[in-house]
Amino acid sequence: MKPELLKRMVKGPDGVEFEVEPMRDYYCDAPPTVQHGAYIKIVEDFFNWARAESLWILGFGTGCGAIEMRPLMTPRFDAYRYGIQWRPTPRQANLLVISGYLSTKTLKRAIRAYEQMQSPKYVVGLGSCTINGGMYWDSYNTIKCLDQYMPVDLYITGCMPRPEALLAGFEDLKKLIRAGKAEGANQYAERFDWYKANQKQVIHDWDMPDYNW
Amino acid sequence: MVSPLYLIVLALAAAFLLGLLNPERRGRAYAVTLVALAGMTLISADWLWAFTMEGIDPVDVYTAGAEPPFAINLRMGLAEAALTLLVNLTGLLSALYLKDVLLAGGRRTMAVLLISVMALVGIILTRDLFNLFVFFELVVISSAGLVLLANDKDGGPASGLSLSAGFKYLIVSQFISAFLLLGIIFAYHATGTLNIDGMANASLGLATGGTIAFFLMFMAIVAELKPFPANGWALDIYESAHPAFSAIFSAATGAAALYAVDKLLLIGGAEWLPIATGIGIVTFIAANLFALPQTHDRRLLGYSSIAQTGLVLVVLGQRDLLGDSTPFIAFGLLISHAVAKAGLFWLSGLLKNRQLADWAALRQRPLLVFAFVTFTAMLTGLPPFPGFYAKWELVHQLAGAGQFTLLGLILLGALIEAGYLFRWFGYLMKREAPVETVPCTGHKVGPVLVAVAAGWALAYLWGDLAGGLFGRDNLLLALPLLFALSFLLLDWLPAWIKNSLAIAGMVAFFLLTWGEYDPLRLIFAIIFLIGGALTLLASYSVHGRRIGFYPAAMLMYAGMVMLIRATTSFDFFAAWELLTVGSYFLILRGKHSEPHALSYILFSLGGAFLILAGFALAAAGAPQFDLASLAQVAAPAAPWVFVLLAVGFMTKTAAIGLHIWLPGAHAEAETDVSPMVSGILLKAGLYGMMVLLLAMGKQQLYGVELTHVLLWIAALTALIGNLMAVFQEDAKRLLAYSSIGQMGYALFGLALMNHLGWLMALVFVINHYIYKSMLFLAVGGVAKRTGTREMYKMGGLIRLMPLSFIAVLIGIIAVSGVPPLSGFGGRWVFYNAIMSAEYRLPMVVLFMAGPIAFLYLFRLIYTIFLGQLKDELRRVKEAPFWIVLPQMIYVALLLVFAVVPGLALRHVDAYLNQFFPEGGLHWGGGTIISDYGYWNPVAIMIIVGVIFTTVFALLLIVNRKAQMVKQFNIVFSAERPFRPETTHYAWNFYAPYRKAMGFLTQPFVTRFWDTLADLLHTAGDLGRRLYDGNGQSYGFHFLAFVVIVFFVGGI
Amino acid sequence: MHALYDRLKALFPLGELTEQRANLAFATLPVEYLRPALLHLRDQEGYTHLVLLTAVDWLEDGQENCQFQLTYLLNNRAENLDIGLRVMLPREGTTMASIHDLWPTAATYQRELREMFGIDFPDSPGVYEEFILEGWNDIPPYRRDFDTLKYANDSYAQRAGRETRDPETHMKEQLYPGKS
Amino acid sequence: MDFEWIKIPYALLTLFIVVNFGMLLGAFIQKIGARVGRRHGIPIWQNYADLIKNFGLRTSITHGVMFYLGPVFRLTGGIGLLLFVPTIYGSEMFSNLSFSGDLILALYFVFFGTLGMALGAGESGHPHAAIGISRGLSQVSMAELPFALAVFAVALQYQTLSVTDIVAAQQGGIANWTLFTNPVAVAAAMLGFLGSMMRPPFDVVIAPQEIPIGPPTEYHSSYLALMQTNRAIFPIAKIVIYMNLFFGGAASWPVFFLKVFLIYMVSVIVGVVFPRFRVEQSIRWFLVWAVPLGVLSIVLV
Repeated sequence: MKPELLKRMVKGPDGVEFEVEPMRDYYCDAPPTVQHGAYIKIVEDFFNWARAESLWILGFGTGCGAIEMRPLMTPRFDAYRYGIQWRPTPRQANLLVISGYLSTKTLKRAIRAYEQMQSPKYVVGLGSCTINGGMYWDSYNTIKCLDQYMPVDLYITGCMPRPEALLAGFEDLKKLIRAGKAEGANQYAERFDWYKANQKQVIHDWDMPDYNW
Repeated sequence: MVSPLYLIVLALAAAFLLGLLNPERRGRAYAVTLVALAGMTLISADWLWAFTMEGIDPVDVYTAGAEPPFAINLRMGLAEAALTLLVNLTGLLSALYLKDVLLAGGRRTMAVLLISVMALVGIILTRDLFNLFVFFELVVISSAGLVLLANDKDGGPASGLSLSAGFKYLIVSQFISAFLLLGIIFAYHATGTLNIDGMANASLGLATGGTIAFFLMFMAIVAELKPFPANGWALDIYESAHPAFSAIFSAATGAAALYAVDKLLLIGGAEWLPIATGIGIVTFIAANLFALPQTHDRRLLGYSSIAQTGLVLVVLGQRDLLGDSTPFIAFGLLISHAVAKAGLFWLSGLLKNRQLADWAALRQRPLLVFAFVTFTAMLTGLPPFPGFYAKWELVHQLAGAGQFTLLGLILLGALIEAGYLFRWFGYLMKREAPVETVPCTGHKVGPVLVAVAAGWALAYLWGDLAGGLFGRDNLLLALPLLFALSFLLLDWLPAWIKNSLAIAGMVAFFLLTWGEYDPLRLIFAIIFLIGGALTLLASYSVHGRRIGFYPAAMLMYAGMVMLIRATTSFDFFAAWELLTVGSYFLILRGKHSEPHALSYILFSLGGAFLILAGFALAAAGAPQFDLASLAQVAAPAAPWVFVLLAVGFMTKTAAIGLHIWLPGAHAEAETDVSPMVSGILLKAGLYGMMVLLLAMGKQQLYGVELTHVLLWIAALTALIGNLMAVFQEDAKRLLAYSSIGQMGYALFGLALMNHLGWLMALVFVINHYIYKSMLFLAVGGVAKRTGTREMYKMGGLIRLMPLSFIAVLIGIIAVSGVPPLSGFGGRWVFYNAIMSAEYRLPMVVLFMAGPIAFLYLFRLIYTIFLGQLKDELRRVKEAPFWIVLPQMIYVALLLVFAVVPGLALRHVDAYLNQFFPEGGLHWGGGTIISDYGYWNPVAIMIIVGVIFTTVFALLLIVNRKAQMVKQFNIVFSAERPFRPETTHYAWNFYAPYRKAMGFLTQPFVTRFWDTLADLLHTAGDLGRRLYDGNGQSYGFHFLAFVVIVFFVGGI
Repeated sequence: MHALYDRLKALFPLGELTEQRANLAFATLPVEYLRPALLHLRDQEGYTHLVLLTAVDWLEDGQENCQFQLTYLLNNRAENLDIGLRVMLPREGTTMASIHDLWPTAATYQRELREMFGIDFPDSPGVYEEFILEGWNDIPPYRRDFDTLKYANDSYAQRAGRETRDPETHMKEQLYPGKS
Repeated sequence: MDFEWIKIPYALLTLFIVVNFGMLLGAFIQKIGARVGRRHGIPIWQNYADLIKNFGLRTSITHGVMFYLGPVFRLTGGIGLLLFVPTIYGSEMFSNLSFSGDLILALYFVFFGTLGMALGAGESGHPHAAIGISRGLSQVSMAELPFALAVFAVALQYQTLSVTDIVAAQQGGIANWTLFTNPVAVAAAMLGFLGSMMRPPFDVVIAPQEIPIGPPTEYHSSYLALMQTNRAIFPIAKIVIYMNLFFGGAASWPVFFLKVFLIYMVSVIVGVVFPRFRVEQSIRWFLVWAVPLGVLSIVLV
């Protein structure tokens, strides 16, 4: 545990000492819950259509695959025409693209970013490394199997997959969303303990609350 | 009637009697001395009673039973009676004070004291020149003896310092005696008489050698007044002698010598008056200047004594101009000086150490602090003491006669004097007090208290006299002032009782008088009285007795009430001074407010002197005038009157250039004082401006429209005030600078000189009172809880102090002028007002200032209440109930004023029609219509409310399940925040803005005033080096003085 | 390069010169001469820039007690010359004197070396803080005795069904089927 | 000029039209930008999808009361601003709620939403939010100045503060527009306009690469949806003021749509040409170029 997260005694302006426990006082400790869709199916379908047509990707390049996302914004591929945009903050993004290999150190950040996104939210694994470690299959610090740690809706294979493959993947994701099958966030909430156990198994210096709101 | 001769006889007899007594029976000798002095005091008092109450004529006593040329005659008149009473009383009290010394020194010391007092009485009574000389010699010898015999070591052997001082005194006295004797010989030769009246009749000046004879005599007697630069010896005496003796030396000797000069001037006639004036004013200025860098208390008092004597000499020198009022003025100044100086010297005897800062020890004794305050007020000529009346009269007469240079110099000197006296008072109140206690023996404190009582009695007497002379009511009988002073007597009560009394008193006074005000004044009356009472609610949060708070606060409120009730210039000015002094004491109460309170009182007094000069100029010789008749001031003087008064009032509204006192004063004041001095006190200056502008309207000076200049000043004030506020880290300082900006707006409205401009100023007056009081209270409450005023050390307090947050939120919305709160009313009126303004360019500056307010307002609320909560502040509680309660009332008031501004403004709008018939508002239903636009506050409030509620409801429905998170649950580029301190973006919040606009916030004004103060100090310090402590150089100074007067005076 | 080597040789007991390129050469010297040699190069010879400080684990070489090789690569900007000074250190309980006072950037390299090889540089600022790894709980991963495959298999869930092929044979198979 | 109940449905109608127009206009302008870059750009209905999606998100968090209320303030500010100004000249139906105040009300109500939003973003506790607000307020303090001066000049020119009267004075031909009768004021105002539209070169407030979108960093889900709605209304409400003051107002909806579009395009064209200014640079730019024009305009009137 980092020193700034340890319990400490502080003295208030009135001279009274009291304890501050950062993990309790500074972070919300509520677990995630399963969120149901709208009561009426047609409304939920409508929302799913909107969700599919408005994919906001978190601008977080976790590995080498990030370089393949950039061309999507250019005139050649122009992902915007498919309702895909990049957002700089996880709060406003719905889609986390794990672009390539994911070191354990980055995994911690990726988990944090994923948890800070609002549901429904989607994860796309990009390239072989996210699937089985790829060329890093024997590396001491990259994870081999992304879906152990967060619910992946879709993998796009290749090392690296080209932008066209990404576009195709996103189109497939849209189909999943429209069909109401992209419920990764709920899956994460349901199997929260399992995911956490997996995460904590590889992240040895766990220095954050279990769920990052 | 006992013959005045007995005054001398009694002293002589007692002195002889002492010689006969057994030297060991010291107690008995002391009793004889006291009886003799008491007897002399009684005789003088008896005479004074007879002159004042029974109105008898002056009496001449012929010693040898023959008429003057052949014998010595003594005269007892009103002046003599008063002066001998002063001398004898000082002697008696000093003798009491000197009890230990006299008992230790034995009968010889007592005899010398008696002789000294007797000689002073003789100087006053005698009408014979040679006799005068003899008495002077006696004074010199006895004084030197006293200096040697009675030093501050309580009866021990004379210290080296006082020994050398006494010796130097003797050296210089020989010069003086030689001059006097030579002069008398020549004069006798020229006129054949030694009698003063005889010589006056014989027109000495016309006789051969008469001029030189008089010159020699005059120089000698004037030298006894310790004029600059021939006064080094006197300072050494003040510094080293026993304080009780210094009291005599300053109060009694000074008075006697002045009277001697007065008598001598009878001989010299009118042609010598300018010389006396010149010597006097140079001495007054120089001595005050030299006193400025002093740190030794008695030496400072010495300088001050010399200065005061110089001032009286100026008055004597202007007797041809002042005429019948000379005694009133001269005595007013002299008596103030004598009583205060004697009192201060006696006080200094109670303290062990001689540095000014050591006087902090007095703080343990509130009564002695009160004594100090009384004496300081007497010396600086504050109401209701005699010096105030005298100064008023003097300035009016001088201005009436066109003596502007002299007037300016007198006021300058007085300001410097106030500077060092108040600085001293600041030390007394604020410096670290030594551990030792102040010994409070009865015989030492007694005289001090008598002096205090005398001071207040004289205040009453002079009020009465002035009332008789000029048909005024006695200031001391004014109800508000009496109410304020009564808190001095009630100061032993617990604070909450006094607070209730104060609130009840203010509300009651308002209820009694509210029918008497016109709508304009009514607004101010409500703010001062009801608003003041409201602010006082916050004072319930302070426990204990809170000594000194209520007299000061009530004095300020009394002054403000008297200000709006004043109809004559005199009442107005007196009220102005009272509120200034009261607020000064209030401001000084803050923990670190010493320098700020000092700069406040200096700027305020400087401003007050300008107002005084302005009134004097406008009065054109009359003792006072109706404020309304300011309008009739004739052309050449009028613009100058305008300038003087306007600058004077602007020191209170803190217009740019005169604003540097405000931030510190407001920020360092106590929590409940800040709203008083910001929300309420500033309005006094605006009220002054209103009175001035209503009466005088537009004035032109050298073809420049003065209201146009005001517009620029006001606009720049608004800009700089706002801009400075942006860069403050200290929340209260931020608010203080914001006040400067807001006052700029109000002043701008007034200077527009049209109907809506004035209405806008009033809207600002009301709004600023409400929201600035509220904000200061809220921020003060937060500062109280968090123990800091630095905003960046706070943060995230919204959940812990929700009510304070609401107050600040409402406050900043109102200040920024965003609809639907009341600030918008001000902006709307402003835009309508400038539509018909004659000048457009100043608006540019004001427009620039407007949006800047958003910067500091957001910073205020964000850095305190939003953002990240710090470790140490996690358990902070909401501000105390009594601080929150008035805030909530203010919130309600703001909302009410926002929805129905007509409640307050309608009547004022109608009232303004008589001054500005054009451009009034039309109040139709909810809509307010001007010539250019319209505005419906009710509709705005409802529409905004409905939209807000609807949107809010929508959000609530959609977002009902929102998860409440804690402060570190933020997206942090996928990292986590380190600590709240590193996550709260607050310090130097507007760094990029500083890059762009910071050049405008260079402290030019502060630098200017600092340089000025430095210059004065340096000048004083350089001049002081004249006094090198060498007896020879003192002798040389005297000769130089004579030569200078000889050539400069053109004799 | 040889001139420099000769000058240095006169002062320090240098090993033989390995010339990589015309302007890049390496030489080994005993640990105790490293600091004076670096100082000399920096102050007298104009090698003012520390290009890198890195380590090689010569575990497989089997030299007794002398299995970490540190390379201090210096650059002479004016003449475009690089020289690498090498020292050999024992593998167990390795400590080395810090040179962060000569080049402040060295502190960063040393932090990395401590984390990845376990070479200790006492006194180097922040040397015990985590640098790249977070919460590492095994022997330093760049040491040759660290079995990365075993570690990966122990720590991470491997996806079942993964096949490993030799790239060369696999590509031949793919591109020229049946010809191998 | 008094309240009647019928004004409420009329106002809602205006609101409806403007919201939709704003959504489409926003997308259309983005599309233009894309075409300049030879892209297809977003579908024209993209903003609707985004809005519905944000309303349809299932979770949200809140940092506190002010955070919750921030977007409410924001949207209230936008709707209020729109409704306080008459939209269509000469139409009683679309004069909205302008009976409650004149031009000054509109000018100051602009800040209502900004202030509330700043407070909400402030409570999120995110330093980027505070930095963004610090930049935004700094910049706006100078960008508003030329506009305020121009407004003053125009008010002086027509001797009224009523928007309707100002528009009325510009009727009867294009030559009567303030644009031609007082070009200096219009120039000053349009320079100020650039500064208030949050487009390059004056978009350092939200600087996406540097302080991820600044103030709204923490906003999401329905909060963001409210802000998007405001994003559709607010620029148009602001442009309506410009249109009424300087460009002769609009007497019918087609004219309205055209003029709003053209005025909007001014900032778009400038935006695609110029790179981003730092705060102090933009303040200096306004001080040197726009403010003197504003001063000149009030001197000349």
